This record gives sequence, structure tokens and C-alpha cells, in this order.
Amino acid sequence: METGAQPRTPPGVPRTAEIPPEVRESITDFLYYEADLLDERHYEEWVELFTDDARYEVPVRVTREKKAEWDVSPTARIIDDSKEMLQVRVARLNTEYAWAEDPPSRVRHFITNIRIHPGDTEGEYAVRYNVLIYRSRGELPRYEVLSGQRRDVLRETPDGWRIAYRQVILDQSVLATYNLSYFV
Amino acid sequence: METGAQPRTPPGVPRTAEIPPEVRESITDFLYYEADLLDERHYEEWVELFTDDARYEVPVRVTREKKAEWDVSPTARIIDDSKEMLQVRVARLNTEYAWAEDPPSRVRHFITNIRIHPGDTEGEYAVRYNVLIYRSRGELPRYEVLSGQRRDVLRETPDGWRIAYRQVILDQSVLATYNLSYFV
Amino acid sequence: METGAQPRTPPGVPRTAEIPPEVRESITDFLYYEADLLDERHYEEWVELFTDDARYEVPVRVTREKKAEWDVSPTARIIDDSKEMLQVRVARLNTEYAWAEDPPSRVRHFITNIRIHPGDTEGEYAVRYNVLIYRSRGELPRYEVLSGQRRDVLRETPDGWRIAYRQVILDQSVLATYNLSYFV
Amino acid sequence: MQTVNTASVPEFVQRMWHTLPEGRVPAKIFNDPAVYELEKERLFSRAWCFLAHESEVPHPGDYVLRWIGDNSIIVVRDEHGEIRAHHNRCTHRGNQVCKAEMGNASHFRCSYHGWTFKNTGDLIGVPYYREVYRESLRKGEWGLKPVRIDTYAGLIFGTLDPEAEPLDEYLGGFQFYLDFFLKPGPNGTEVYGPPERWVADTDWKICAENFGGDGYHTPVTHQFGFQLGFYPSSGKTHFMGYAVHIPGRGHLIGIGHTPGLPPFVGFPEEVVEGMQQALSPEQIEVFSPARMSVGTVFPNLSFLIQPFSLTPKQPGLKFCTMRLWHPRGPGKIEMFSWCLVPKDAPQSVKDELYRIYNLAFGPAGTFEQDDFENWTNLSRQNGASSAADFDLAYFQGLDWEPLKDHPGPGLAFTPYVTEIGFRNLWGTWLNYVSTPPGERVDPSRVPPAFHPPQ
Amino acid sequence: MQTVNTASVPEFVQRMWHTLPEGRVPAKIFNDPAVYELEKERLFSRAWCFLAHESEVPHPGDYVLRWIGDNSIIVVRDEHGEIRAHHNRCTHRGNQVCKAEMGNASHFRCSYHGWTFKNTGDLIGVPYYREVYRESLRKGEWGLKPVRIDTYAGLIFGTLDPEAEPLDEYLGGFQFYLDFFLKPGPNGTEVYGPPERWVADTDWKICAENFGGDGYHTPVTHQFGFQLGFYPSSGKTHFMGYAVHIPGRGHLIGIGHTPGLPPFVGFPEEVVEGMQQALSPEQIEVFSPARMSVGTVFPNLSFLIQPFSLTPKQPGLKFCTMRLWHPRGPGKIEMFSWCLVPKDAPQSVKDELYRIYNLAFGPAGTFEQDDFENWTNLSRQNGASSAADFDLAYFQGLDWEPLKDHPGPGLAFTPYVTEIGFRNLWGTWLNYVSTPPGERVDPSRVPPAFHPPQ
Amino acid sequence: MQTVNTASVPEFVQRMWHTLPEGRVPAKIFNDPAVYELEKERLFSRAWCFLAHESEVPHPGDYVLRWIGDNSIIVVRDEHGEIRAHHNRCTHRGNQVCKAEMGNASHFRCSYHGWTFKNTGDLIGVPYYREVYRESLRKGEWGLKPVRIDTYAGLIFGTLDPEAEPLDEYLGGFQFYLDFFLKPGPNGTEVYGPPERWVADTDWKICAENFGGDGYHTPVTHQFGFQLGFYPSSGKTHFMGYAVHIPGRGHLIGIGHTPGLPPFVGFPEEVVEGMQQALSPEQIEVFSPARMSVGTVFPNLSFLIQPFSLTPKQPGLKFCTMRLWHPRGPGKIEMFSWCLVPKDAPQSVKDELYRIYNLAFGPAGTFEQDDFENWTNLSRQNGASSAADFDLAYFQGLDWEPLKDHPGPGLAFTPYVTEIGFRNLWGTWLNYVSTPPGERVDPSRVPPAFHPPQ
Ligand code: FES
Ligand code: FES
Ligand code: FES
Ligand SMILES: [Fe+3]
Ligand SMILES: [Fe+3]
Ligand SMILES: [Fe+3]
Repeated sequence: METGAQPRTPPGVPRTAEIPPEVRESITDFLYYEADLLDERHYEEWVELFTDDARYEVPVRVTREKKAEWDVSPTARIIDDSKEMLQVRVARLNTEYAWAEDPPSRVRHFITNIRIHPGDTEGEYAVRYNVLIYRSRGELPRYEVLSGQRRDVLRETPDGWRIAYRQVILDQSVLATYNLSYFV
Repeated sequence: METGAQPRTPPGVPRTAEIPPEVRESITDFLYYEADLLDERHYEEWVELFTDDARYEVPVRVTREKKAEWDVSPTARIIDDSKEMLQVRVARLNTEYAWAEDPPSRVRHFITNIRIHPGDTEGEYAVRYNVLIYRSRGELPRYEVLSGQRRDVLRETPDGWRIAYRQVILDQSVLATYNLSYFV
Repeated sequence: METGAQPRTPPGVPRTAEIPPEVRESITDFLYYEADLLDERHYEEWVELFTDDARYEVPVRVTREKKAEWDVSPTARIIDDSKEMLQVRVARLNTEYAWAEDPPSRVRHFITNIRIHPGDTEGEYAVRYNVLIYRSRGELPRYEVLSGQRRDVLRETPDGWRIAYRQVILDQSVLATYNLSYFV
Repeated sequence: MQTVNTASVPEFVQRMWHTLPEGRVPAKIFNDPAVYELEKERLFSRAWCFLAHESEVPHPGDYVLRWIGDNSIIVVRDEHGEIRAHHNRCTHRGNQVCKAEMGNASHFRCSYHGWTFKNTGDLIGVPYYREVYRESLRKGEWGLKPVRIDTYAGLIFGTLDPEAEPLDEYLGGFQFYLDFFLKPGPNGTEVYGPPERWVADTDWKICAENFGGDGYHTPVTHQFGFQLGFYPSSGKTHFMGYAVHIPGRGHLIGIGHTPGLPPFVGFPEEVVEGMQQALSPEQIEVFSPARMSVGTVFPNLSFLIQPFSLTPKQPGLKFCTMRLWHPRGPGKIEMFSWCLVPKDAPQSVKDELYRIYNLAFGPAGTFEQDDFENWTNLSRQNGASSAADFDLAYFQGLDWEPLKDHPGPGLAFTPYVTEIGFRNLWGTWLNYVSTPPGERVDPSRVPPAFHPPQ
Repeated sequence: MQTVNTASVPEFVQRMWHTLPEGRVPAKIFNDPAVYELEKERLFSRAWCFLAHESEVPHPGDYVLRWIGDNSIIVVRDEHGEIRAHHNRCTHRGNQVCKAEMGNASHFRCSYHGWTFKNTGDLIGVPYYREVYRESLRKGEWGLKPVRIDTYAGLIFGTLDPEAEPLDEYLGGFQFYLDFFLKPGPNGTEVYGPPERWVADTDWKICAENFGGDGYHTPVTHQFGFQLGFYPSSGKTHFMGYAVHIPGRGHLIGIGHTPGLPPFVGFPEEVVEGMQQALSPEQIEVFSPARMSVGTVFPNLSFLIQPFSLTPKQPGLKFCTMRLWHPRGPGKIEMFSWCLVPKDAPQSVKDELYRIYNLAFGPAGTFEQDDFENWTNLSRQNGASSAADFDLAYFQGLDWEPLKDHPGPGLAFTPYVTEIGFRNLWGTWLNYVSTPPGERVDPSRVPPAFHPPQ
Repeated sequence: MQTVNTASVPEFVQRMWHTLPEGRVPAKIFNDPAVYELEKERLFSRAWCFLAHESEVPHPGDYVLRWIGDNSIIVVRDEHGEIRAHHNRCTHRGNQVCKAEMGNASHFRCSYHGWTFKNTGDLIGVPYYREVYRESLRKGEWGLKPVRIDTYAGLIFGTLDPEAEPLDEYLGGFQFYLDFFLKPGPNGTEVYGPPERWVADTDWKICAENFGGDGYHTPVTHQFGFQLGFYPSSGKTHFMGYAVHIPGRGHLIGIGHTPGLPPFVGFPEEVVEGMQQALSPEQIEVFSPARMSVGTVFPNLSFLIQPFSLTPKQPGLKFCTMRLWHPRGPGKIEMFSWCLVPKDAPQSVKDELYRIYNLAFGPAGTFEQDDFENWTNLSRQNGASSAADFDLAYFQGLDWEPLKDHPGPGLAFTPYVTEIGFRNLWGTWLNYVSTPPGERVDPSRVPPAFHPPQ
């Protein structure tokens, strides 16, 4: 059984040679920049980093036997958004009535293990990396740590890199958080 | 509301082009080297990585409403050290009487999301990155995880990189630790 | 006291210049690739990344006074495997009777702070980096986070990089996990 | 456990027999360790608890792992197609025999000593049986301990109480209202994929109450929806509609009306036809004008049908969510959230309904987020010492008259926004936790939730 | 809660009535779940508990969120400039109405159903009031529940006990000593920024004792300071000075002397002048020769003035820290640490004092680190089963005579290093936790902390 | 603690007096807070608890930190070479005086106020003794509180009960079997490095039972070993051998036989010679044919000797592990796992034995992993409410006859796979937890673990 849902990039042998260093660098910078926008809550700028045809998926992870065909549900989703839907979430966060984020969460995205493969389309890259998300909120000492792997398709555009597809595989089946009022 | 205290680097569009690859590499190596000195408790070597005019700040983070002007206190600090003061802390740790660190903590600094911008001064760079700090101590299975963002100003010197300024924004308002006997 | 057990690479001043960029890149890719094989549970491929003369050590960490000579036990080990022994573990995991991993753990290795030094032998490199390991399992919201530093010796072979030696220094003396049924 | 007995019913729970009929509820019932112990001993050990939807185990051997109280329960369809429930505990040493949330198995083999149980629960394999047991073990007596179950319209309930009255009696007529959620067509509903599960530091009761018809919170908690233009309604008419409860049983539903809505507005055409076939004229009379409906089956299973859309200012489609507020400790729950779709609807409709549900509910849902924000904060405040002598205001509709001509079972009131049903809910709860082990819970003891002036 | 009543006063607490006068204190009082329950029920529910410093809420609408026991309390300055305290619990369902540590608000609107309270606590907004409440809700009775407060020299205290004696009586003369910390000038003190907050696995009591004047620990716990040359004193004379306590009240202070120090040494000039204006001749007589002073207001508020510098071998400046050891569970605290600066001092002096304070105290403080190392270890050891019949040695000064000519209130002893005041502290604590709910705590019941030979 | 007294012995524990002799054990004893409190109060406070192996503290001043119940205990070899144990609690305020797992110290200086204790426990240093104590502190009475210890064959045990019978009596003849693990030669054993330590959510009792000789689980839990070809045996004969227990004492051992194995097979030559010198003819008769042996010293110390190899299909070497299942809360343990090697063996043999042990045991051990998988799952299931009236099947060997001609102490049965010894183990446990504080635990009260037909 593999944890992946479709479409997925297999681990695959590294193909560094095919990725020009400047592409590696600029994709890396882009992902760090994007994370910083989220952690500093610049949501409008953030959502503009998605292409108009983007899809953002967070599938439900299920505890299955080793021999099961999948543990990432092919149907159930925590999030399954188009760019418009992401914009709705951002608009909501910018109202005075997004109670779940007032006071705001303190969120930090730790991006590691970035691996870049040529995408199926010219000018697209399949980027797979790990993300550890730390969140604390309010005047309580408690914090939560989410772990997952992001599987992006990044597209090169005149304005720079844009996210055409993102799938986030979270490493829990019963989430240890009372809500996902922040973006994973 | 933004989490930053002054001076702060806004997320800003990546400006890779302006940073020569060898600078990126050597700054990255420097930060990893510095982290290793801390985690291996080579404090004397570590403190020498600061410039004589260095300032090391860990501001107090406060839980505020979304609309508040700041959540990183402009006045209150957990640490606000000159190099001399850092040297005092190191000298203390090297006495037999730094009880809080005997037995020593087991500390690991995870450095990610390194983003480098040209500084205001020639030969200086504003470096913003995330740091996750794991600490366990004694014969108890318990451990703590601190999350934050460091905002450094690194200066190029004949002896290599030196830290001219460091601000650490911690992602908690009520710290989930009984002390900060280690450096964040 | 230092945390290292023999053989160990001291923090040492960064020696970037000596490491060609393509070596840095391919070693980095290799480590991410290897982590992905583990997290996706491709164990057979994974174990083949070790050289036939490889040794894989996870020493016992002990809470000692600051002045003690060691806190990483020179004798006691959690794992002290040859490649054959690693193959036994993998073969076990592939039986129907590896109960501890059925259902499988959800594991993620976060690799950071990679520092590369020339090895003692031509074509070998001493690679020291931090690893944060997130694991959850079953239908419980609980998760565990292990922290450590890996100290590898990587060897260049016609098939690419291979692990000739790995030592993992875990940052706990009483492990906060009921088992290590996954690889650290 | 001897640590819970009549003696340890907290004073503030006993006080409730007097304060509830006056519209006062002690805050501390919403988060207290002693209350949680009482609920384990007296409520979840006796009530009919929701386990699963039949569509989660469609084929022989299909199973899911669920809870009754703090007990792990296997719900499995056996080889003959019959649904069964067993304690997930090997009878030899108590090891967990099923470790996956869902799957398919003809038998469960214990990984400790290898005792093997058919999915019917029968013990069929005991290693070294002859060598070490000789005559001393009667296999017939040592199958997996069965859990009594019963179903309604695809819902599988279980109870640990052999004396419990039949499910039908327990539902006490609430089936009339459940049908709206469960009979969008002759073939009913199915779940769209496995549930979303997460944990939160909230007491389960405030959630059950909220989904029992708390229309009062919508314009405030979910104000963003009005702000962004998701609802035509200004919120002005939001309180209109009906609230119904089953006296002494706890079950309750709120049915929101907006004057001038066309019947069954917001349902896909196929579904409207389906409902017209599946529902009785009385049910159609009640539900066709409904803007939305939200209800709770005592103690902790809820349903909601409401219109929503992927972006604002759209006509909007009506999705259905089923949710279980499962207690996992004092002031703690594990949440199960399902999307129910009409079995007969085309896949494209099911997909669209799910996606809409998903934007609103689940851990990242735009509605769910703010509900949990309130519930977790509320539970923390009500867990403090000072909550023990702090009474909450439950005055809405204290002196109202039930509707005379309501076509359905139970008592109906208008408008929809009221706290009458909540008082019946907590009266029912009080009745359970006040009835010592061994005694039967008598619904007639529950005080009336309203008293109109003579 | 019924789980705490006279019957459950642990044997080792009852024993204390006999052992304390002999200089023995059962170790387990420093970390025990039953003791924590007693403290919630009998101590923090009745004592005057510190809430905030007036300078934290300087303007109308300014608020901070604080604790009394495990209850969240809003401390707010209303539109008329009057300071008020309210329970942070909506009266409708108990939701938290204020969620920020500090801010400014003319009113608090509950995010669940929108009930709105003025910062005076009055309930001024109830959605759908007419439609759903008709006559049944009397708004006047459902404002935020107020907390009784009183102030002294900028300190805001609150109590949950309506019967509690006035704050002045409660302080019982300790004001004389508080002035040293609170009156560095005619306009008193202000906080320098919000407090540092963190949590630790220590019982609050050992912290309160330590800051009640434990000069005994300084040369050992903080030996690094001598080692690095921060103190001129060799530690030889460190025990000299005075210890004062208020019998039956618990309050206590230690005043360290070093022979031959010039008066008010280490205070900035402006501050010396300020103190000379603000303090009485008797107070000046007591404090001008002090090297340092450290004291605790029963139960858990402490103050310290001590000289320190940014680097060793400097003359050193005297800063003032105020700290609250707030209990958050058995053997757990949440720490609040403030730096108090003279309101009249120039900003540069305030900045310098804060920076010195910061090097010494707060979670990264070079003094604080080692204090918490000891307190957390001590609390863990005293939480073990064997601590229940393990008596700690509190023998210092058992048979001493109080000073005859001490100009201040309370009883004074010399030298500074003694455990007399600690016995009075724990005797006062014992008196509170031994007095059942409903009865009044009588200070005269506290046994004398010393008994000189006849 | 008053929270635990006879009144709070759970019903399911009391029931055990009747059910155990019939082969039924209430599941909840394997994970329950009230049971844990009983065990702290009545079992670990009275039994002889394992502390350390003498080879862990070979030199004067060597110490290790260990537990008895929830109490931290220093085990130290004093200047005169005598081994001592002290409570790790300063007598002044209860601070922890020793903070390292192991080390060497001539004295322990408290970091709070500097009281200094020799490693004999004597209080030798008190700062400002003259200035602040005058006559009031008798140093002689305030040394570290000693813990009574005794040793057998290198094992150091301690007890908190001054009335406890001598260790020899407590072991009650089990020494005969311990020798097999502890006397591989005239100079006995030593530990190979410090123990591996980790925590797990399992009750300690199921571990102690398993290592008391649960040969029944091996072919299933550790089936991989057969699958990969580590064992010649097919598992068919796996049940053969002997099970021995000491009535009323709880100690028990299982000795597995495989027909036709050469004597002492799998031991290095040197070790075989050593055993022949160190063991009696009776011991050799019992152990030389053993394939493996596994036993538990009541309550929670276990030993195992079994053959294993670094890769499959090797002849295999016999290693020895010693393990302590230390309770750290209800359903929680801290695990200590040591490898014991023959002191006289060459270093190369010690290294090889350790490496084999390491592949099988310790947190990453291929055997240990699956044991903990079962034990943690089992403990979770048995901690649920429904476990209180759920009886587990302990029927194996209920009506067997003990062997007549067994050369060793205690009662022996064949085959090895049986539950007779487990019933004696839980009967002994029941006797301890049922005996109130103050009364003596009488081994003769333990019911017989079997009853052959007349
Ligand atoms: S516990 Fe299931 S077979 Fe023994
Ligand atoms: S809880 Fe505050 S308005 Fe309902
Ligand atoms: S606590 Fe040990 S010397 Fe005071
Ligand atoms: Fe809602
Ligand atoms: Fe101190
Ligand atoms: Fe085993």
C-alpha cells in the first residue's frame, strides 16, 4: 500500500541533472515566500499565487490494514477547492466575523525535503516536499504540530511561479486539532 | 496585524537574482554551523560569531485581537542582549553553578525556509528563516518544541559571516517551557 | 561533554569551497529520496541504498552530569545493524506478521541542516544533518516527534550514492515512544 | 466503577431538577469530570448510540470500527449479509482484535495468541486447544462479546443495555422527522466516503444542543455568510419556522422558514421527485417549505440540511450532513462528520453536494470552524470552578403554547428560534444521569419543558 | 465540587497543625491533587487575589485578561474611568466573551449568539429579544457576573468571596513594606510592557515562600553571580538583615543588609529623591540601608528589589520585579513576571532598569532559570507517594525573639535568613484550607511561628 | 493518601477472589486508575522491588537513579564499597539531590540551599549552620532517608516496608531458577552497558505475566521468526517443557523443551563450562535440556534466555535479557531493558551476545516491537468501562496435577504452555492489593492456582 492519492509522483530516482540550478533556486524561494505570506497572514497576496484553474486538495487519511489498496481516501476530502473557493475562504478571513481566527493563530510552516521533477507539461514542474506546521493560539501554552507532504504542480508564468495543483497528505487519520482555520 | 517588530523584512518578492549562489551557500552553511555549535554546546565559539555591536532580541508575543496594531510587543522582551550580555550568559553556563543546564538539555535547532535579502549596508544581508527547536532534558520522556522565525542581519567580515542583529519571533504568547536555559 | 560517539565529525568550520555544487545537490537529493522511500515504505529499495559493508548505529543516550565524559553511550545501542541485519528487518516488515506495523505507522522524516565534509577516503563524504521524525498510527489523534542528528558516511558508486555508515543520535534518554518499528 | 455512585452526583446536577423548569441550567454540566463519569456509567451505557450507516458496510465482511462510550465496537456485515456489532476485545486476554478503521474480513485473528473469531463473533480457532485446554474451555461461550443493535432507515444503532426498550420506542416518533434527512428517495441515502474525524476540547452536549435547532446562533456565529452574500435572507426573518421535540425522549429538530420560498427549493430535481415518492403527505407538508432543518437524536447524533454554494450569490444547493459528537473525556470529543447523499442521485450530483458540504463542514469548513471556536471556548469557561454555582439563561419560550394543528409527532412551537426543546433535551439527560445503575430510566419523569400561563 | 469536602482533607494536611509549630512541614503539600482541589475550593475562592496593575489599563476601555483560581477574569476600565472586574463568561451559554490578553473595548459581544455587554458588565444587546423572549428575560439580572475588587498603590486585587474582609484589613499593615516596591516616587510605579508569561511544573507555594525572603538559597542557587563577580559581597554577610511577617496573615518580607552600604545605594538619583518624598521616616529608616528586599503578599504575589548590572563588576542598579505564581493544576503554575519602574523616572532610566531586570528574570533570566530548576525538581520529588509521610525541616529561628524596637508593623527578626515567616505563611495557608466552605477564616487560629524559651 | 483505602477497592478486584480460582480474571485489572492507586499504596510500597545490578555500580561513589513505585531512589556504592539506597529528596525542602541517571559522586550537594549529603546519606554540610540554626537542627536525624535493600546474585532489591520479610524468604526458593540467568559462571553476570529505557501505554502486569512463561504467544506474536527461518522448530513442539511457580509468592518460570536438543545447546563453550561449575546437579538436570527459559520475579522483574542469530537459518546463540516493567501511571510503564552477559566470557562473546539481544529486544527489537503492539492495544481495550464486567479466560491447566519428581522448589507442570502460574501470579497480586495498610500480607491466603479432580 502506498499513501499516495492520484495524481502522485512516485519517489523516483533523483533527476537533478534535468532541473537547472536556477529553477531549483527560484522554486525553493517561491515556496518559502509563499509560506511566509501565510504565516504573516497576507492572504490576498497568497491566493493570487494560484492559477485560475488551480485545485487544492486535502484528502482524508484513513487507518487501514497494511494490505489495503489505499489509506488516502480517493473520495473523501477535508478541502477540495478551486481558486474561487480559496478566495471565499480568504474573503471570510478578512471579515470581522471569522471568529476562529480572531485572535489569529500563530502559524509557522516548515518546508523541507524539496524534490523537483519535470511536469507532464512544458513549463510545469511536479514538486514534492514535506511540511511541518506549528500552530498555537490564544493565551494557552498548548500548541499543535501537523505533519504532511505537499505534492504541487508549479507553473512558470510571466509573473513568476504559480500553483496549478496542490495536494496535501496529512499524517493523521483522526486530526489532533479542533479546526483547520489556517491553511496547511 | 503583522507579527513583525521593528526592524522587519516584509515577505517581499524573492530577489534571488541579486544574491550570488556562493553567498546563498555560505550563509546557509554558516547558519547550520552556528546551530551545530549551539546543539553541541560550544558556547565560546558560538558567541564569537556575533559582531561587537550585535544585538540579540527575543520580544514578548501577546495574544491580541486581529485588528490590533501589534502582537509582538514593541517594548517587552524575553531577551535583549548585547554581545557582552551574551558573553555573560556563556560565562555563566561554563561555571559549575548553572544548575538549569546540569544535566544539560538535549537541544536541536531545525533551520528551514532560509530567505536572503540584500541588507541596507554594503556587505550585509537580511536573512529571514524559520527555526524549530526540540529540547528534552533529564530522565523524563517529555520534550518541548518551540517554533519561531529568526530575522538576522549577517555581516561579511574577514573572518567570515558574523551576526550583527538577531531577532527571534516565538510562536507562543504563554511559553510552554519552564525556562529558556538554551539559546533560541 | 559533547554528545558525539565515535566516529564523529566535529562542527568544524564550513568548508563549502571544497564541495562542488553538484555534489551538494546530488547528496541533498539523495537524502530526500531516501527519506521518501522510508515514508512511502519502499523498504526493499531503501535497504539497497546501503553498501554491503554498511553499519547502522543508534546509540543509547544517557542523562549525565555536564562534566561527564559522554552522554552517548559508547557501548549500549538501540540498533547496531549490518546490511544483512537491516535486510532481516525489511524482510520481517514484509511478512504478514509484523504486527507492530499493521496498520502501518504514518511517518515523515524532516531533513534539515545538511552539512557536508570531505570524507577520509576518496569518493566518500561525511554528512551531518538533523532529522525530525513525525509519527502517528492507528485511529488515535496522538502523535510522536523524535529529534536527532544523523552522521552519515556516503560513498559514491557507479549506481549513485550509497550509505556506508550511519549513526543517529537521538535527543532523548528515555524514549517517548512505545517502539521504534520505523527507521529513524 | 465504585468511584461513581449516587453519592457522587454533583450538587449542581441535583439542583437542576429545580432550576431547569425555571429556565436555568448550571454551567458546569458542560464540562466536569464527575459529570463525564456519570455519563459513562448511566447514559452511554444505556442509550441507543449511533454506530454507522449501512452504506459504510455494503458487502459481506465489510467492517468499520466505532465507539459506544469509551468502548471500541466492531460493526461488521457477516457472510450472510447480516449486520452485527461486537466488542473489539479478545476474550482470552482482552487484546484488540480489529485495528483498522474500516476494511473487509471474514474473521478476526488476535495477534497475541492467535485466537480466531468469525465475523459473526464465533470463536473458531484456539491454538494448541487439545494440548493445553483439554475440557476446560467451552468455545461456544467465548466468542466476541456481542452488542445489541437495531437499525432505522440505514442508521445502525447499538446499546450496551440488554434491558433497553426497542429502538422504535426509543425514537418515539422522531422517525417522522428523520425521514427528511434519510429518505431523499425510495432507496434512501448513502455516505459519501469515510467520515472526517478530529478531536476538540468541547463538551459533546453543547454541540448536540446546537444541532438540535439553535437557529439563534446562525446570524452571529456564521455572520460571514450574510456578509459575503451567501444568504439572500438578511437574517431578519431567520428566526421564523418551527421547533419540535419529543417529550421525555430528548430528540428535537428545528425547521427554518423564509416566507415565500418555493417548495423543496434548492434540491436537485431528481431529489425532489424522490422525496415526493418517499415521504408522506404530512411529511411533505412539514418539510417542503423548509429553508433548512437541523436536528438531534438523543444523545449525540445530529443532522443538518441547508442550502449553500461554492461561491456567494449563487442560488445554492441543499446538502445533508450527519455528525456524531462522540465524548472522549471530560470536555473532550471526537468528531465524526459525514455527508449523506441520495443513493439514487447521479454521481455528478453526489460530487457537487459533497463539495458544497465540504466548504461548509469538516475541520476546515467555513461554518464548522466558528462553531468549534465557540464550543471550545464555552466548554473551557464552563469547566472552571465558578461555573458550579453559575446558572445559564434558558428562558426562550418558557411560557409558549404548542401548536394545535401540527401534523407530526411530538410538540411543535413557532418560531423556530426557542429553547423549549433544549430544556427537554437536558431534562432527558438529567433523567438518565440521575437514575442509578440497576433502575430503569422512566421518560415520564422528565419535567415539561414549558408551562403556558393557565 | 462534592469531590472536595472536609472528609477529603488529606491526613498529611491535618497533621500539619501539630508538626508545623515544631518546625516540620509534610513534603506532599507541595504537590498533590487533593491539595490543589482544596486550594481551589477554600483558598483562591476566598483570598484577595492579585489581578493587575492600574498602569496596565490606563485608558477607558483598556482591559487585560487575568485569573482568580481557575476562573478567567476581565479587568477593564469603564467609560467613566472606573476599574471593574467581570467573569469572562457569557450569561447565556457561558461562552468566553473576551479572548485577547489585552486590548481596548467599549463592549464585549459574544460570538455565539451575539449577546452584548458594556464594559461595565451590563447586558445591553440581545438579538431577537422581542421575538423569542417576550417577558421572560430580565436583562438587568443577566450582565456579566461582577468580581469584587479593591486596590492599593496601583495594585488591583479581586476576591470571589462577598464576605471577605476589606483589602486593607487583609493586608494587615503589610502596606508599610509594599510601599518600598510601589512608591519610588509620589506617582508610584508603572509596568514596563506586558508581563512575560510561561508555564512550569512547580507548585506555586515554593515560589511564594522563596520570594517571601529565602535569602538562604541565594549564595547557592545563584552562586554564579558571586563566581562571575556580580556581587561585591562574598556571601559571608549574605544572611544579615531583617525578616518581617504579619502574624495570621501570611504576608512576609526579607530585607538584606550588608554592613557599611551607603543609604539607598544603587537607586538612580531621581528615584532616591522620589522615595524620600513618598516614604515615611520609619519606612526610610527600614529601607534606606537595605541591600535588597523581597516579599510576598499572601497567597501568591511577590516583589523583589535587588541590584544587578549588565556585566560583572559594575556598581549595579536596583530594579524591581513583581511576579504572580498562578496555580494551573496540581504542581503546575502559570508565571507572570513584570518589571515595575518609577513612573516619574526618565525613559532612559526605565529602559536601563528593564534591561537589567531582563538579564536576571523572565524565562531566560540568569536568576530565574536556576530558581525554576530547583522548584520544578522539588515539586516532582514532593509529589511522590513517599512524600506523604516525609516531613521537611523548617527549624530556622524556632526559638528566636522578635525585635523590640522595629519601627514597622508585624514581627521583625534578625538575621534576615530565617524560616519564621515561612511557618507563619504555611500556618495561614493551613488555616484557609482547613476552614470548610461556609465558615469564616479566622486569622487568630494561626499558630505562632516561633516560641522563645520562657 | 486518603483517596485510597479499603473502601475504594473496585468491585471487580473484590470479585476476583471468587473468579480467579475458576479461571476468570476481570479485564479491568489490566488498566484502571483505582487499581494503580492500590498498587502504589499496597504493592510497590511493600514488595521487594528491583533497583539495579551490582555491576552497574562497580566502584565506590558509582550511582544510578532508579524507582520504587513513583519514588526516585539513588542506588550508590559508598566509600567503603557498601551499596546503599536513599530517597532522592533533600530533607530541607525536598529538592532532588541527584539528577543524573548514572555517575560517580562522593557526596550530593543540593542546588537549592546547599545542604550536602555524603553518599552514605549522612548530612555533612549545612550553610550558615551556626548563624541560623543554633541548637534547633540535629544533623544526625536529617540525612537522606535510607531505603532498605538486600541482594541476590548481583541483583539489588529495595523495599519501603520496614516490616517486609527478608529477601530470601520473599524469593521463597525461586533462587534455584534465577541462578540459570545469573550464574553462567562462578563470577556471575554483568550488564552490557546502561539499559535501554522507553515509555509505553501498557499496564505492567501483562508484561510481567508474558515473561512469566507465556510460551503460548510466541508462535503467533513472533510468527515472523518461524516465517523467516530463525527457528528450526516448526512451532508444533513449541508448547513442550515445564512451567514452575512458587505458591503464594507469585514468582514463576517457563522452561521450553524441544525433543532431542543436545544439552546446553546454543551457549558458547566457555559459558557451558561456567554453568557446569556454578550450577547444582539438580539445576543442571532442569536447565541443560532447555531450549529457552523465561521467568518473572514478583512483581515486575523478568528474565529471558533464548537462542537467536543475526541472520536466519544460523545455529543461533543464547543471550540473556533482564527487564523491569516499571509502572508510571494507570496503564503506563517505563521500560528498562538490560542485556546480561557472563562476567567471565571474552569481550568478543559479550559483544556478539549483545548484538543478538539488540536485534531481538529493546525499543527497536524485532520481538519487542510486536510484544508492545499487543500489550498497548490490550491495555487500551481493558481500560474501557465495559472491561469492568468482562472476564478474561484463564482456563489452561485448571485441573492439572503437579509433577511428582521435579527436582526444584515450587510446583512444576508440563507442558510449558499453561496458565497455572499466571493464576498464582494474580492471586499473589490480589493478596497484596486486598491487604489494607497496616496489616501483613499473608502468602497462605493466596488461593491454589489449580485443583486436580479428587
Ligand atoms: S489475547 Fe487474544 S489470543 Fe490471547
Ligand atoms: S453564549 Fe453568549 S450569546 Fe449565547
Ligand atoms: S532544599 Fe535542599 S538545601 Fe534546601
Ligand atoms: Fe453553527
Ligand atoms: Fe532565587
Ligand atoms: Fe514475546
